[in-house]
Amino acid sequence: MKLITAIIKPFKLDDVRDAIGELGVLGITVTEVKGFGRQRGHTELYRGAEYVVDFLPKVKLELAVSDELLDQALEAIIRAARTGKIGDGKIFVSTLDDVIRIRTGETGAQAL
Amino acid sequence: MKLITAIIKPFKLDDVRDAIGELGVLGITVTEVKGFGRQRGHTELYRGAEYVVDFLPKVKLELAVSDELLDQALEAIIRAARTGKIGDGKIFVSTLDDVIRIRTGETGAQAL
Amino acid sequence: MKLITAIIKPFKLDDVRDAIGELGVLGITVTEVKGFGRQRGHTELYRGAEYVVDFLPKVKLELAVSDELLDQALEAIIRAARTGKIGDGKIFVSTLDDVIRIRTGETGAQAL
Amino acid sequence: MKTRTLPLVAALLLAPLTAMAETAAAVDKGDTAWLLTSTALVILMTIPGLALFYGGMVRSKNVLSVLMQVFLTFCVIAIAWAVYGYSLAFTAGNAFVGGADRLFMSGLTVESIAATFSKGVYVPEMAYFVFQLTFACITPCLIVGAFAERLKFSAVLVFLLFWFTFSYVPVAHMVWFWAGPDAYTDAEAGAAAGAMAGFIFQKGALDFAGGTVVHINSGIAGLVGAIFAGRRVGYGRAPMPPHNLPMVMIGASLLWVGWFGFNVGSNLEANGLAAQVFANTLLATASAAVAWSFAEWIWRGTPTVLGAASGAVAGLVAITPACGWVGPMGAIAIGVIAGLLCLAAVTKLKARFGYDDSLDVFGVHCVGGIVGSLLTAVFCSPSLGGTGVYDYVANAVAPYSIGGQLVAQLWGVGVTILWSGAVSVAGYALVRALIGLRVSEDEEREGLDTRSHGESAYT
Amino acid sequence: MKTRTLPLVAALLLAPLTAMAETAAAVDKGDTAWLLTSTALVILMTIPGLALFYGGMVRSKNVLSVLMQVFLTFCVIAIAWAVYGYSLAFTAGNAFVGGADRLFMSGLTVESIAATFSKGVYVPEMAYFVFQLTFACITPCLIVGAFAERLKFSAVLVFLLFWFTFSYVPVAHMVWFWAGPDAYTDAEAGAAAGAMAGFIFQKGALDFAGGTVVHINSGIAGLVGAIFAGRRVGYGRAPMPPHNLPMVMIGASLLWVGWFGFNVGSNLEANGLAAQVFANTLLATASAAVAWSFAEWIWRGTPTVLGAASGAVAGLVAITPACGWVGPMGAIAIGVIAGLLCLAAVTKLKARFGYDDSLDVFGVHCVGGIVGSLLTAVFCSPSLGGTGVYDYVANAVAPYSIGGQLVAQLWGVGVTILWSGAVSVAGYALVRALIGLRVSEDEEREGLDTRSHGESAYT
Amino acid sequence: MKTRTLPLVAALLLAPLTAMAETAAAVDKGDTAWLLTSTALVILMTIPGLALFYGGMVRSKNVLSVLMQVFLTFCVIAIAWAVYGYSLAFTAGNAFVGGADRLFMSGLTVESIAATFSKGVYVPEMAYFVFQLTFACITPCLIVGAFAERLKFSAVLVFLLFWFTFSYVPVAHMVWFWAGPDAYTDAEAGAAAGAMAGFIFQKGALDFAGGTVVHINSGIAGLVGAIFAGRRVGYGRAPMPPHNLPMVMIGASLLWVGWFGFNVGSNLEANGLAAQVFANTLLATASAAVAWSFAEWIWRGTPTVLGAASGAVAGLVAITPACGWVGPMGAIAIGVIAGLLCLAAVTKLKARFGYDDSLDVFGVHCVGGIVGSLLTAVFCSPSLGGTGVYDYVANAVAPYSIGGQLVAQLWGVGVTILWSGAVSVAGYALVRALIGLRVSEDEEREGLDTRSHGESAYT
Ligand SMILES: Nc1ncnc2c1ncn2[C@@H]1O[C@H](COP(=O)(O)OP(=O)(O)O)[C@@H](O)[C@H]1O
Ligand SMILES: Nc1ncnc2c1ncn2[C@@H]1O[C@H](COP(=O)(O)OP(=O)(O)O)[C@@H](O)[C@H]1O
Ligand SMILES: Nc1ncnc2c1ncn2[C@@H]1O[C@H](COP(=O)(O)OP(=O)(O)O)[C@@H](O)[C@H]1O
Repeated sequence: MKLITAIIKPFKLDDVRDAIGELGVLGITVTEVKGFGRQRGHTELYRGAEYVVDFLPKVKLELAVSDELLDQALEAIIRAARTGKIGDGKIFVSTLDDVIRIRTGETGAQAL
Repeated sequence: MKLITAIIKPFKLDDVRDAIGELGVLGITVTEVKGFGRQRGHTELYRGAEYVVDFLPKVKLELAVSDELLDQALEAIIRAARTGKIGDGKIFVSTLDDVIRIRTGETGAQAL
Repeated sequence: MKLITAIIKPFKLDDVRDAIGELGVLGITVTEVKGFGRQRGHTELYRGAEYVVDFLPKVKLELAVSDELLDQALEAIIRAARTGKIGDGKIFVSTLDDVIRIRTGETGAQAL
Repeated sequence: MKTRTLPLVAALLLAPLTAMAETAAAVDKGDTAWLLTSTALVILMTIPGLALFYGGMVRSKNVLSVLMQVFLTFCVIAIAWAVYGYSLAFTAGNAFVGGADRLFMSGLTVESIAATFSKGVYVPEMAYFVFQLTFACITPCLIVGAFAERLKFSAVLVFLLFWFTFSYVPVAHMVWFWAGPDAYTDAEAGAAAGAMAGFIFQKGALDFAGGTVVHINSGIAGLVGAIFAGRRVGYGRAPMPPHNLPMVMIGASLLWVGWFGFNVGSNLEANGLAAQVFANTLLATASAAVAWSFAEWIWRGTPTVLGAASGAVAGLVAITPACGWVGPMGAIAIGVIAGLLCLAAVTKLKARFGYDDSLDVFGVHCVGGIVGSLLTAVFCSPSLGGTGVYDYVANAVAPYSIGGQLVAQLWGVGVTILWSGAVSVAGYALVRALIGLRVSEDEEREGLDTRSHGESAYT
Repeated sequence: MKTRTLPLVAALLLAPLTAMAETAAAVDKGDTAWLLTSTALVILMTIPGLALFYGGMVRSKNVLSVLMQVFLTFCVIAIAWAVYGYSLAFTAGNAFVGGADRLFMSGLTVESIAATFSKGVYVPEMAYFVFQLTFACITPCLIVGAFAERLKFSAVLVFLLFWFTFSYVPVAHMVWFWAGPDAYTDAEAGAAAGAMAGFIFQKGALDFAGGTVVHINSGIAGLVGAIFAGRRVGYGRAPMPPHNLPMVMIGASLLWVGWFGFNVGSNLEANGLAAQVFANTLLATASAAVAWSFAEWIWRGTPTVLGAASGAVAGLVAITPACGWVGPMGAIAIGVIAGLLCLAAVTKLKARFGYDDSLDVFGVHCVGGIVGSLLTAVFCSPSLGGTGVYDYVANAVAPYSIGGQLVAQLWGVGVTILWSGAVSVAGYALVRALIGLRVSEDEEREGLDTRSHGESAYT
Repeated sequence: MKTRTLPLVAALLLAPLTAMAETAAAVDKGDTAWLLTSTALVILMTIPGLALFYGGMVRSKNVLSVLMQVFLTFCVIAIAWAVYGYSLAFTAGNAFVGGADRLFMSGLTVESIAATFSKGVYVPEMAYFVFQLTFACITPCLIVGAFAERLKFSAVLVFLLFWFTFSYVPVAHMVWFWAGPDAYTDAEAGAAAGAMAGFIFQKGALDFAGGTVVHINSGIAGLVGAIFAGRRVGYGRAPMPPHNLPMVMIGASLLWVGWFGFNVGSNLEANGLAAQVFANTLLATASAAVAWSFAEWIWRGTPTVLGAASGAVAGLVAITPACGWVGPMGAIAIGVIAGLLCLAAVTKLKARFGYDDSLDVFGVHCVGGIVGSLLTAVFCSPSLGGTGVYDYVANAVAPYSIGGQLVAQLWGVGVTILWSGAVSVAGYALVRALIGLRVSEDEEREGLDTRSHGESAYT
């Protein structure tokens, strides 16, 4: 099983969820994060003090998928999240040793 | 060493912390996340507009454990987090190449 | 490629970002988390009720780096984040199977 | 005021509270301006004041439910007050409840006038009506804090309407209804007038702005409610800290500001005594906030914002019955005592008996109200800087006895506790039978906001 | 009021609104105190009241932009009112616009006095000036809600200044400008006085505190703005829930509290009628909040906080034109009807036509204003508990016809809709051509706060 | 006012401020109503107004500490005012401090009356006492902003009580204490009366509502405090943005609304001049908010909410000394100038000298106060639309010289700066020696809320 971690633009969340929903992936975990990258932030001014804010709001999706679904899931995410503009984000893929569903105790692909 | 990532119901956090505390695991990192899964959300209504909220508040625990402690830790988490109702959450297990304690520079199991 | 996950004290974030920026690492993803560890929390009192708050605010950094940069990056983080006091935090290193840049579809080290 | 009997006919001839016969010239626009201002202030005190004070103290998943309970209770009771509450509380009837003269506000016009506490001085009755409306509205809202975070919204509304009808209205009549000063022309007329006043008024109990009617009354209903409702899921195990203390602080501040309308407006006139009521209200509150938070500082190590805010409210509650009868130094003393005793009630008493009065309605309002009501008897004494009690027949301050007054105050406190307690037990039992009191455990865990109201407070 | 012609000379001799000749003794300090209090209340209603009500309803990335639009519009219009607005609205001119007498407040001193609605009773003109200023300031601010979350800040300011000048000022003159009661000494003088009043006033339309001038006027401008601006990016697809409902509730509560200044202050005197206006404002609002949220409860399953708050505002809007003419039971009826109709407008009408009136300025203010204006004709009737219309020549209440008054009200509603609609179309078109209305899609997605104002609301 | 000597006996015979001899009939209830309303407004301005304005500007880990410092300072000073402050400030003594007549409010009853600025017009002294109390309370609270986010709570309380005693009280006496207008029966009596007035009053300095007493006084104490305290850990390197700008905006709005009590209440009467003070306060503030934010827009690219709020406060500060002496167009000019100069102070001056005045108490209050005090001399001139200065002996406006008045104003500004500066240096040094000023670096990093108060603002 693989864990897909995708950092995307917040307003793309619904599109991405729909896209992977179509594949039959039933679970996603979402975290609000701040991203620092090539995309430039903005300047904020509070009375005399000027701050460059280069941490931009991003959304991190984590989804565990079976090895077979991996490519389709990646494709779906890329398709749905891409705007073509800088800051679209990154996807990381790593290997999971195991997955357990707490409710039933099922493990492995069963638990997804 | 293994990294255990558990997505649980927020009100179970204290129980789970106590359960793994008893095993002698000394560190946990907790993130507030939103989960999308089999558990149904609710509908919100703002004047004319109706939204289905299917991202539910969950808590993500990350804890790095030595290989020996893995099974005990998993068991403890499952026991403490289970309500038996849909939405109890998932546990992911993955392998850590290394762990470092910043304060001392210790690495590996020492650093846990 | 490796994924470095560092849990640090919040006020060290800017220092760490600068330190890894100097290495040419161009992306970081930051999450606000709560950490439970050796560092003691504080007690809060609300009228009659007393609560021990032992989850402390921490910041979690995730950065994907090429294998070559790993050591330098770790060193830089440790240097910048260390105060020598308990609670400085942990670094976890794990292996990434793949990295994809959503905007371009590039994969592997290209995508970093 | 002594009470003697008088032929019923004569009693009915006395125009209770409103005296159409008086010329409109007796109405001073300065008084009216202040009374309208006070009315607006009491509203500010309730919405958003009380709503925020309570809303900030609950967990974020329940903040909307508390805001909604306060807001809609205010609205529903306002209408009930116009339809029947005012008439049953503030027209002549018997010693326990008024009559039907003002049902649906009939006969209440822009010309109607109501008595003040000075002979020959009147205010528009419509202003008196709407000022009293705000008291009637805030009192049930206070109770909401006791059973917060676990009751069905429908149960809350139904219970509070029931309680308003059978406890607030009669207690207000018992404590505050009288014939007005102009009825006290001589000893006999005074006795007749006295006889038609409310039961507790006849006992001579003093309650300038609502220590019994508002605070003891609601505080008891809160205690009974906390017991009937049972504890919140996780109470005592899971932390339940206030989700937004700045919101609590805004609420406490607006309560304080609005309370000047509450207490000073109760004087009905914009005169020197009004200013003294203002000063008393300010000084007692400041002292109580200092007392509570310094006591925490000494005993617990840190002075807390919640403590300062709670102390302020405790002081406000305690000075409410006393504010028109005591001097500023008496007000400071009342504030300090109330701050310390309410702190003790909230920490020791609650822990001891284990009821879950979520936001300490009993510990602050009932205890503070009792403390204030009894201390009124002490600091009202001219020997302690108080005003004493005015004898409208003699047109002078009457000889004063602290002990005697204390007995009168105990009548007020005791009757209110029993009456409100009984009505509350009946009310909760009824609602429990009809609708059920609590939401499901699942809903309580998820929070009342999303499930009872279909909304999230913050996104 | 009947309208006959009179030689222009005579008309000019009548001192419109201000009558220096009267002695200062005619000014009661109680009235002045209340008028100043009311003015402060209307400011409270706008900042922070309206700002929070609106700010809480938008997404967190745009809350500062809304606060800023309300705050700076208030400031800019205040200055414009002092420079030319007051003069053009409240001095004698023609039936559509006033004159230049008070440009830059010239001639307006601490001695100047302004008429009330009672013969021989005056208030300091400076107090009248500043009270009316607050009306002039809040009205453009109301419009902000219709095109929230997408317009350029400069476009907002320029449009609102334009609209204030060409719609608010003339409509205020048309509805409210008259010679004051003392001009109505006899039939002929009355006719002369009538002839110099504003156009809608001459038609006999009643608008006690701004149903037409403030609410229909701004509501139409909002609708036109929502259409001109187009829908927000993602409208209908992405959820756009209020980011902070407690903030909405604070805002609604402060609107309510402040509205007592708005409505009751419009009476200009602190008398029995003022108290009745107060009671009406309270009861209509409470009823509308109950009606809206209970309707939601029945039809949608849950009573919402946003619904209760929206209902309260709908009730406030609807009682605004009526508050000085109807009885308390009429006020309750108006509240219930307005609550239900505004709910329908906001859910059905908006969905049907698909315009994106972000915060329902049209659905609440315009619809509520129309409902209130028309129902004024109904419940003003003495047969339904209303006051009827006073005939200052006969010095008595005139015979009343609901049908006749309804026609007058329709004149007020119709003229306001057309006038404000036309000015709005011109204004938005002009601003679109000169500056452009909307921010870039990128900026809209990121949020106006960081890009238009360089700040984040919460950190 | 000229100052000549007079036998001490005669001076003492003049009843300073309070004149029991006058009949109560001289007290108008309209004035009392407005004064009570004003007092409530000044409280609203402090809690929650100022508390929120400051609380929103700090980081979320310190918001409770700021709320607590403001809230408890308010409470402590209120008690100190009742115990000795009022007596030392507002009874006859020497030119620098008052006497012991009113210690513990002795002799201050519901019958006592205090002079206004009109001959023969009085208000209840109790109302005057409590109105002035609110001034005494808010002034130390203002200082809190200068050393926010780093001081020990105990150090804050002790310093502010010290500063209140040795700076606020005497400066208030020096600027505002006089014998009241009725003492100025003829030239000789006028001279005698003048001689018993406060030192700065005798110099002829004008300060209608507290430009010197409140703003310059606290602003200097803030600057000294910022220097004594040293910079916050991370100042200049780590970003320290306001954690909640909507909270800042609520605070600024409530400051504005409450300031009408502050400025207009200072007129003590509800008359035409009161209305003008109201208009001035509104227009200067609006102008300053526009000036500050438009200047930012031009120079920095975006108009900010913090800028608009700061500008509003700068305008409020600057109009405070002037509001009863200038015309509305003068008020607009003062607002624009103050908005721009305070912006410059806050951005340039602070950067230049590198002190860490956390919330710009010096830049806004001291600079704004100086600008306002000096411009009072300019726009008070009848030739520029001002009222000039009234000569109570001649019972007419005196001939006016801008230059002469400017010298008087400089006396007021200069003496206040020196006096408050000296007291502040002594106070901070003392507290540093006794208690220590700053919390530990660890506590500062973690935040004062959890460590000094044992609470978290938001959960
Ligand atoms: N090496 C990295 N490690 C972790 N997160 C990264 C890395 N590079 C980029 N990110 C995340 O991806 C987001 C987008 O990256 P950015 O460089 O701005 O644009 P792009 O994805 O178009 O290259 C960043 O805001 C950050 O959250
Ligand atoms: N494949 C997955 N990848 C990542 N997170 C998942 C996945 N499946 C479930 N989750 C997380 O677990 C939570 C619970 O899952 P859900 O399907 O609702 O119930 P259950 O755990 O009982 O099967 C989800 O809200 C989501 O946060
Ligand atoms: N085994 C672990 N798994 C996950 N997170 C950990 C673990 N141990 C520590 N942490 C994280 O590191 C933080 C610091 O750890 P702590 O024990 O307080 O001090 P130190 O890093 O100095 O040993 C904790 O707050 C927690 O977030």
